[in-house]
Amino acid sequence: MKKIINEPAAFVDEFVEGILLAHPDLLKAPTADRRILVRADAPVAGKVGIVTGGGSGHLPLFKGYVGRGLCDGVAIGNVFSSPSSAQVLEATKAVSGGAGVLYLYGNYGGDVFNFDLATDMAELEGIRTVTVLGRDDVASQPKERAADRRGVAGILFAYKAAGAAAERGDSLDQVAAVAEDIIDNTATMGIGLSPTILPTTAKPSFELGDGEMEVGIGIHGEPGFHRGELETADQIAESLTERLVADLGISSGDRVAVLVNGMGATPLEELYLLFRRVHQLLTEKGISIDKNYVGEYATSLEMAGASISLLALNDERLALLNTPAESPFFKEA
Amino acid sequence: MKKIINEPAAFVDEFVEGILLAHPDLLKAPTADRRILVRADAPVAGKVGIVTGGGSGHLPLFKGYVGRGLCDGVAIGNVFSSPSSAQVLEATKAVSGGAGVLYLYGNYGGDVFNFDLATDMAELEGIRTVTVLGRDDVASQPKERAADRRGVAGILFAYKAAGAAAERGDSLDQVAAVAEDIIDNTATMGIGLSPTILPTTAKPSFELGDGEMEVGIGIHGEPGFHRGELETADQIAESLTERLVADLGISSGDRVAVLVNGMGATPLEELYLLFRRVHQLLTEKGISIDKNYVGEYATSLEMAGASISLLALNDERLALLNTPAESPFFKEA
Amino acid sequence: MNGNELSIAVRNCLAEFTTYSEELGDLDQALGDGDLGITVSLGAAAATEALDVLSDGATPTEVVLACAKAFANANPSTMAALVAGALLAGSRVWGDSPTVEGDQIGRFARAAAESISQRGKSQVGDKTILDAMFPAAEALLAPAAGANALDAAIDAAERGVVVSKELQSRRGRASWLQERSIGLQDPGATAFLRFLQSWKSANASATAS
Amino acid sequence: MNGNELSIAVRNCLAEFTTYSEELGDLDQALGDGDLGITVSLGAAAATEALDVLSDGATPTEVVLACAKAFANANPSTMAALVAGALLAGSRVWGDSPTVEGDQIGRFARAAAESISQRGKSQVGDKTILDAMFPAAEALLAPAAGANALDAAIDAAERGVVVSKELQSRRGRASWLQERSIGLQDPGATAFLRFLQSWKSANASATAS
Ligand SMILES: Nc1ncnc2c1ncn2[C@@H]1O[C@H](COP(=O)(O)OP(=O)(O)O)[C@@H](O)[C@H]1O
Ligand SMILES: Nc1ncnc2c1ncn2[C@@H]1O[C@H](COP(=O)(O)OP(=O)(O)O)[C@@H](O)[C@H]1O
Ligand SMILES: [Mg+2]
Ligand SMILES: [Mg+2]
Ligand SMILES: [Mg+2]
Ligand SMILES: [Mg+2]
Repeated sequence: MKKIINEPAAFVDEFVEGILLAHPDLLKAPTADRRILVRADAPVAGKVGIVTGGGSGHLPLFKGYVGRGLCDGVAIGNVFSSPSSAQVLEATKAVSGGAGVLYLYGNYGGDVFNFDLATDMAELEGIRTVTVLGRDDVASQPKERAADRRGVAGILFAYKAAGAAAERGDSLDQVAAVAEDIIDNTATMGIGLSPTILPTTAKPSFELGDGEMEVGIGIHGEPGFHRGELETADQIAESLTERLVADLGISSGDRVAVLVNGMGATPLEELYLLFRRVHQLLTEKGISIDKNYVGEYATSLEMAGASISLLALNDERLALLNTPAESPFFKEA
Repeated sequence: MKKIINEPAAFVDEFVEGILLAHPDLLKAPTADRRILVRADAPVAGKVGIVTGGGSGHLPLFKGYVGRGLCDGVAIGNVFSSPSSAQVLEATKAVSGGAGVLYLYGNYGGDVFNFDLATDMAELEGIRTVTVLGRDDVASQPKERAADRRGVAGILFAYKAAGAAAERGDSLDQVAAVAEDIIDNTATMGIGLSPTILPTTAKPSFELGDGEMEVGIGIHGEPGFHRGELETADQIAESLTERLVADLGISSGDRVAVLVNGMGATPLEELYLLFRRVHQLLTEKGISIDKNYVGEYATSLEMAGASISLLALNDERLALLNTPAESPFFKEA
Repeated sequence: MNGNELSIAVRNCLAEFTTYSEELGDLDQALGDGDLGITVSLGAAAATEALDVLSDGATPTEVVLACAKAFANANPSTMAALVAGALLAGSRVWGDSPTVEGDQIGRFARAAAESISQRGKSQVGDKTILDAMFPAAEALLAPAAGANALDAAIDAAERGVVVSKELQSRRGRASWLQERSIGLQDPGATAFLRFLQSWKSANASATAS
Repeated sequence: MNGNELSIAVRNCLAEFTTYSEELGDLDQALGDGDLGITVSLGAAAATEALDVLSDGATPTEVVLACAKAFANANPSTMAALVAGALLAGSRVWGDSPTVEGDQIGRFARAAAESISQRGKSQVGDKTILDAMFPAAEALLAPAAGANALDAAIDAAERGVVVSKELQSRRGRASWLQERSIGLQDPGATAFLRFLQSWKSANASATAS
């Protein structure tokens, strides 16, 4: 696989520099190493701050969700690898407006241990933090171990809702409760068609035969629970949707938000093919789609594949999703 | 290459159905074959209509630029192939609000001949049309034959500006003049790293060795003027930028809008690497970037590669770019 | 030939013509975007279908118009649009005439070529279908003494294809290749040659004049 | 061992340890995300650099803290964070002591393992680094009669690696593989074993007690 890059080791620093050059009105980097991005107006006095973070290579995740009505800051790791606790702490300080800080990120060991360390350090600085973990990938653990699931594209819903709650002035515990509520009601599953190549190692993240797909794949190319023949768009949409509907326990009369997410190399046209079938299936089941997102929201460099996320909606959740938000990568009017 | 599709022959109809299911509030399909999409509020009485169109496989081009402050309608061809004149005519009728219709699309023989036929047919229906062709790809013809260049990603600028002009109530000739002015001042060049595979033929659009890139490639995989070793992101940005700056004849004190466009499979991170270097180079030259777009705006299914477009700015052009616009795929607040 | 005879001859010819789809697609792959094979196969199928349901009493012009419409919409492309326009222009020469013979064929061909030249802003030497079409039309109108008109047209088209190979493309997708187009064979001109050859082999007796 | 001797021993050990990066990366590729090789090579390099500039008079605890900080930030990951925390916890056992000997090593190791267990909510049998670490710490504290403590620890760690191969992962990335993790060797536990082995071969004389 070929890449448009310079020195592999400089990859992250350079693209972050590019993001800053492109969006100086919306983002700023408070530390000299530029491994933290925060809203241009951070810290917002009296507002709960939201810090996210994780490995690079997933744009627009995570850096893309820093903005008004979304997260306030992000700590940026190397490709597919956690930011350090020192970086998380810096991000925490840079967004702290006096109302406490929510840590909202995906459930990955490296991130968890580093954010946990930052929690202790922030406390020493007098900043209270609460952690909520994205853990929407139903393929990663059975329902009984839902707390151990990894976090994937569905965290978008939590960013949007928690960001809206923070913006309207909710307290730290309230914002955390919103995020927790969203995550408890979100389920995602993905398929992969081709691997990703890390710039530094130049090795494929996994190997897959011609005509094969990996069902339940993670956004770092983690294996899923099944490897089999590539199915049609309709078949893929069907099996993922059935699984998500069962996991959420939703049925006729319920409402959902749908996210059809591309992993990087999959054309937008193909994502709309998936959405089409998801829409048909949910409609047949009497479940209405009150909000949808189709596009690239959480990628894995140049991996081909897609994921489908469902969020069970109620009035409150839908209202939070529909609140205005703006980052260089995400706009809700 | 693997695809998430159903019947290849149904590809276009199915993803258009997906788009309609996802965005019923913003788009509608006035004909039974759903090969035309128009703004949900079309026709807008008294406003100049703008119709675009072309082959499929380029999302968000062309369908993505139908909306408020953009185009009013699009005629949808099969993958990489023109819509028919009958479809263009239907789109024309559906968006005609009594002030005439601008045809704004890329300079490709198939499209030109079919839109030209539609012009004759529209005249019979009493609808006046004016045609402006996107022809921004500097690699396709030398400057002396600029009128014969093909149209690529840079048409985004013309959509945005002409859409804004139409929205503020300009006459057909004025809107056409705006589009023409933008296109005269836009230059694009692209590179390709991997081919695209047509769903119907399942053949690659071109072949490229390991470690090679095609410089000057078109958005259907048309060959460029040079095939060589894959360069670094910085080198690519340099050679494309130099060529574009020379073509536009801009220099210190001038202002531009920059579009760094991904062709489909190239990660957003890599596009920001390119933007970074473009920004450095233009800054060195004393040329300021007053507007930028970085992302996928005109793709070629799953082709890996990128293009860079420059638009020489003046106050009027910049104001038009900054006017609000909204489609399911493009928002300017 | 009356309309019904023409319709049968066209369908015979198209059945043969589609066997060249792959060759034409490959030529267009090298010089353009590779879709000419699809244009030809879908276009021929659509035209055949349209003729299948056309009434037996249709005039030659009606036969041609049915083909033009079907071909234009099957896979709209440069070739589809130019050929459809060319058929329209050619059929104007025939008007309502119930049968067509002799130099009506050559006049049709010349009008068709002129339509392409006008719509495509192209002429002989630009390395397009016209490099085969104009010489063939001339041969149909004034075949060398004793020669069969169709054979003369095929020879002329073939010479056009060969000569234009060494030219630089000046129209359409192929023109973007600039100097790199030299040495590659024009798919449109080749398509026209294959069409004539298909006509001959599929309708040997009917068209011998 | 005083701080300076410890610092030299650590650097000797790390130089050897990094030669296992590829093996560890490959094991992590099969069971996780393949980055353990990077964590080890960048982490060892960073720790070595940090020790190179540390003053000769540093205490053993200061040596360990310098390593912890460097390792944590070089390539932050599960292993980096857990190991850094473990080193911190272990060093608390040593306090300001200018030298460390005998069972201070074993007590360090046990405190380190307990820190990982607590932060990682994990225990022996979860198929993690702890499956090698806890038995090794016990062996260091109470080596079988007549056995060299380090050799005993290596043996214990090796048994832990082998036994845990047949277990299902219950923590970290590998746990997502569920049943598919059975039969694959844990990269973290292997890393710990390779660390002990590197210590032995790089510092044979210094550590024989
Ligand atoms: N302007 C023109 N005038 C005449 N013939 C043309 C012109 N442009 C292209 N052609 C012919 O069309 C052929 C390509 O047809 P087609 O594959 O349908 O084009 P495209 O794929 O670009 O729409 C060329 O080989 C050439 O013979
Ligand atoms: N919760 C945990 N407790 C103890 N050890 C763990 C835990 N999670 C993972 N590990 C260890 O970490 C190793 C993987 O480390 P690393 O590659 O850094 O993880 P990651 O890439 O997921 O951040 C595993 O082989 C295992 O030994
Ligand atoms: Mg990792
Ligand atoms: Mg074409
Ligand atoms: Mg073609
Ligand atoms: Mg790992």
